[in-house]
Amino acid sequence: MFTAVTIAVLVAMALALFRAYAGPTLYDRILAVNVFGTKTVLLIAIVGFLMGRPEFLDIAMVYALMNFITVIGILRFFEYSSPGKSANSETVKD
Amino acid sequence: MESFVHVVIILMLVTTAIAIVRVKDLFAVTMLAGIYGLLSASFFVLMDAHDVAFTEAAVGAGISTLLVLTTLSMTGRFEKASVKPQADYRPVLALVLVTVTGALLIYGTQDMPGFGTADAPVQTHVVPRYLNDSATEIGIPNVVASILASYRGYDTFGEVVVIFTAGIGVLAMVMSNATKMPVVQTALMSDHVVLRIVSKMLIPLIMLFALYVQFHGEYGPGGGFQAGVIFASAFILYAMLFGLTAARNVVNHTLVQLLSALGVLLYGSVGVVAMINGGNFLDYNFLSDDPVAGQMLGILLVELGVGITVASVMIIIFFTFTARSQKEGEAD
Amino acid sequence: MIVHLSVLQVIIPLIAAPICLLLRKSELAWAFATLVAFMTLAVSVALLSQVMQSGPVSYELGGWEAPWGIEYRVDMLNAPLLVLISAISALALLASRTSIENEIPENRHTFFYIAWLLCMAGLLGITATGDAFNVFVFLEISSLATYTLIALGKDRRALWASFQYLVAGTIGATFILIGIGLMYVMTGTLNMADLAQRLPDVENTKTVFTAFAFLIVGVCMKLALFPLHLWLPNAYTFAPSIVTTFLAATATKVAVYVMIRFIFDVFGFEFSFTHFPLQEVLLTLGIAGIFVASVVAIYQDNLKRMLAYSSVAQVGYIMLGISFASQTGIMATLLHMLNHGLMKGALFLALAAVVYRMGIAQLSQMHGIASRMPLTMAAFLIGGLSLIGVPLTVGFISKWYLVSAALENGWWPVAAAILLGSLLSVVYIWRVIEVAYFKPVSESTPDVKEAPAALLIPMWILVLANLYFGIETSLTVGVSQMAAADLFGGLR
Amino acid sequence: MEFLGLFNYWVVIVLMMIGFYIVICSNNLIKKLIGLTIFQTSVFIMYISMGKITGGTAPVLADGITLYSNPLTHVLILTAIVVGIATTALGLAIVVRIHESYGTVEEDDIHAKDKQA
Amino acid sequence: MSIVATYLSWALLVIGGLLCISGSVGLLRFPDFFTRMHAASVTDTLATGMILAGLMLQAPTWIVLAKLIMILVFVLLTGPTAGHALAKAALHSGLKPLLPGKSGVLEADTKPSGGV
Repeated sequence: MFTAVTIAVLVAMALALFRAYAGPTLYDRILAVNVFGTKTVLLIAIVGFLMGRPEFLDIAMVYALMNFITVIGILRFFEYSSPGKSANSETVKD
Repeated sequence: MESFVHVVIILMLVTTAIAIVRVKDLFAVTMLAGIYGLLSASFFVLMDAHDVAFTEAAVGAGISTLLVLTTLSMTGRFEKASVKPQADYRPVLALVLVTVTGALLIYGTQDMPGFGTADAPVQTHVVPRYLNDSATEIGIPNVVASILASYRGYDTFGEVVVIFTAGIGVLAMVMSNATKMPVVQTALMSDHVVLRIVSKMLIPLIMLFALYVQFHGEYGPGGGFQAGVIFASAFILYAMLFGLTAARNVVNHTLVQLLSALGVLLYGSVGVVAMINGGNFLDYNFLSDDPVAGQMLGILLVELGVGITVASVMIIIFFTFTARSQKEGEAD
Repeated sequence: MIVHLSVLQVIIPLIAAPICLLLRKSELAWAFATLVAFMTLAVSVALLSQVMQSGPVSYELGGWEAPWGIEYRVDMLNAPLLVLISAISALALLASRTSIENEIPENRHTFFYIAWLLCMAGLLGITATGDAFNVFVFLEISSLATYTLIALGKDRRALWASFQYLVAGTIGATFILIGIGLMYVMTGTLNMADLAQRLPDVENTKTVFTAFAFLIVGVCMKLALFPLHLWLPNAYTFAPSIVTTFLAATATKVAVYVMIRFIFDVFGFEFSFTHFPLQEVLLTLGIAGIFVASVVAIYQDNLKRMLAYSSVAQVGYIMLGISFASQTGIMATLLHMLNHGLMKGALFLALAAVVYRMGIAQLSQMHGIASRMPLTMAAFLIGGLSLIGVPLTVGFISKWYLVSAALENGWWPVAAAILLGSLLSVVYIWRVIEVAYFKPVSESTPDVKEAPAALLIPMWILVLANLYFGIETSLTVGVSQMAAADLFGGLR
Repeated sequence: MEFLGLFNYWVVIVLMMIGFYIVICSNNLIKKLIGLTIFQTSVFIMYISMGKITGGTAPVLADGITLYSNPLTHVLILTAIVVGIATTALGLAIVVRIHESYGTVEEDDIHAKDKQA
Repeated sequence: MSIVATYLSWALLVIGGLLCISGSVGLLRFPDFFTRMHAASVTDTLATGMILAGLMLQAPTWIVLAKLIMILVFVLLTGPTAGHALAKAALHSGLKPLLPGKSGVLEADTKPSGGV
């Protein structure tokens, strides 16, 4: 059963990865990174059970934390730099 | 099942890496690099390397992404699209070089002991002592922590010094010449009310978590380095939401610098005290009458030293970068 | 305390660095750093004499015995190098306060001294350790500190040079890391002595072959062997002059030491020269390096860059010595490492004095400078003669042994190449002498005074060392001979 | 298992080489540094996979478990990760300064400006 | 562990897994940022909650349970917050959601002005 969930999470990760690669806007990428991070938290939690040593869930905590901080960081720097130089125009990616 | 996850993660790593090569938008590259960090951390969990996964998640996916982003906010977001014709030889040259190196490595893997075999030299020489005797010699269950802080404690001392060196380097290069901070800055994310409230709730939790990681390192994954990064991330979060000036009011710049030095000194002085008590450098057995108690004490102290230095250097690096980017923003 | 000498050597500067940060004031930091450097020098001299009297010293860090813990191991091979590093560092630090006055902004001086101490500690640590992974850690300490020191240079090109070095150096270090990993996977140990014991069992495997290749390439990146030298000229040219003095005299030597240690001690002579075409590779690259770099040096106007290329050429000589694969050859290499440290130290210090007074080191601005700065240029002259290999200087001694090692192997063309390389160095040194001594003072020559005593004293100490060890050779030659014998004594 | 082992190492080598390729080939200094990070991280992955035992578990001692993966590689890589982030931070600091004094972070632009000077 | 708890746990895990996939499919297939965001963040929070709850029912020790609860709390706090901040930032930057136009076809109400 853990297997099924693991596969589901992995599939979700792969899809998010594609979204992060494809964009097209910056916010899509940020969203994808965020989703990817949450899924990683889940993956770590499940893999802990799968491998029979679920007591190391602290790592999942760190993932969740870092995920949040990264998203805030991206937003923060993007908002800050957007009125500035080259960061304002998104060329639609080919 | 484990092998399946293993293969999938590895394939995702490759995909991410290839995507990084292809994408020109450096913000996207940074985010993909963050994903790469998360993926490799998941891989480390799968390989039973929880401590490493912990660190990689905090560093690869967290801190280094933030640092690159700060730099990008100063240098601009896009890689120059067109490569001049005369530079065209470079991809070919690089490809040749990379192929040769890779081929040599693949040649080298042929005689390596099979993946996961229990009778490989790596598992039969040196390591058994750590696994069998560390419980009696050091007295803590996390073998990684006992090797890190005691058996190979000197490497870790070097590691702390490396971090300290990086802090010094960043200060020496990027520190603004003016001692006073740039004038009042607009509170940057003032319109994100929800964000600010939630973060205010989170920051104490994060600090508590950092303390837990710091002092729980002997029993599970964690330790000074991870705790330091998490602790610093609380301050970084604060600085991002409430502005650098506010954050500087909480942690004074001079104080952080002193702390970064004190962490190294704490580590070093544990070693020197051991020397004065008649042992070798960093021989914790001499810290107390009972060797195991001495080891426990030594590990506690050096981990604390690591934590202090790492946290303060991370704060230094991040704050220095941010201050520089704001100064530059004004100059425009 | 006597048993702790080998570790004190490294931890004194290592612990002094954060203390410097606590001192904050740059004068205090300088005084303290210099004091520490001289203490380190004293320790390393004591260590050398201890090694000479009672053989190799081993020190178990943390009290854990060798393959489980980290071991410091000082023998005849690295003890003299430790003395060289701490001596050059102490002398250069003495001169540094004056020298960086004009080159580094005032508020960065404290960081400069801290980075210096860290760099020195890193180099000492690489040299003293007996653990392969510990080499990597201290390599990174010294490298990170070096990048910082170089980036502090006045010119903006210093930043670019530092970045190039950072990329090259990190690639090199990562290659070393790969090499160490592959060795580890085959043997299960990281201790050098233990590796040396366990590697022969697996020496026929492709993995060990690859490990060796990666280690050598990684180290060659660090020591700037000919085609991998591209980072070096810029780094030496644009770094603050006193930093160049220190780096040119020590940093590449430490990398050479690591190479010798791995070739002869860890992998063993047999493996290195029979399973691996090391001899051919080093011989070719060494000779190519000597000629290419010397010729390029002739065309440089900036003297720092000229000497930087000369350093690349000297690395070529050092590699030649290794490629002879004989006891005399390795002895010549060791001797040349020490001697080259002395002469490059003196030469770059003289240039530091020139830069201090003139702000630049362009040859075209130096017409008749010898009449304005006689002592400095005299030092440069003697250092240059030593570089060429004129009798009564240290350069002669090492070239002599190098040539005789070549002849011992019956390699006439190589011996001729060494002499030809020396002729090339005559050319580029002569250019300087001609301009400085025989050209009349022109109006483009800035009106400068002799360098201050703070620069002259360390400079002349090094110059006199060049002469002293060129005449009274028993110490250096004896030490190198013993070290070479040790390396070959371990032969299976 | 043998297939997985070779597959694992080979793919890790591919990863390393992608990182290495980015370092050499990229014109943008920040991307170079990111490539360096990928290169190093892949080496870490190689080390960690060397220490894995099939059926082993994390080296935190517990009752009833006898097979642990190699803790030494973990320690080494912990140190190496720290070294990696230190290098990245320092590299970025240099990039920031380069951007201030050259106005660009593209390698060939910097070369062009140096030639002018 | 009682049978009921086991079955409940499996059910939670399976539904969580399905939600995971459906959210990600939405992330991949939906036409613009805001719809993608909707798909991702709504299912994300629910899926995470369900999977973690499913795991909690199987937790062997109290400490594991406590950690899982901590993670859940953390994710529930940060996930929506990050999503909210993201949407707000996107909207402020001039990215406009696709709305049904006159023809009933989805189109941006103004041309993404400079966009992002």
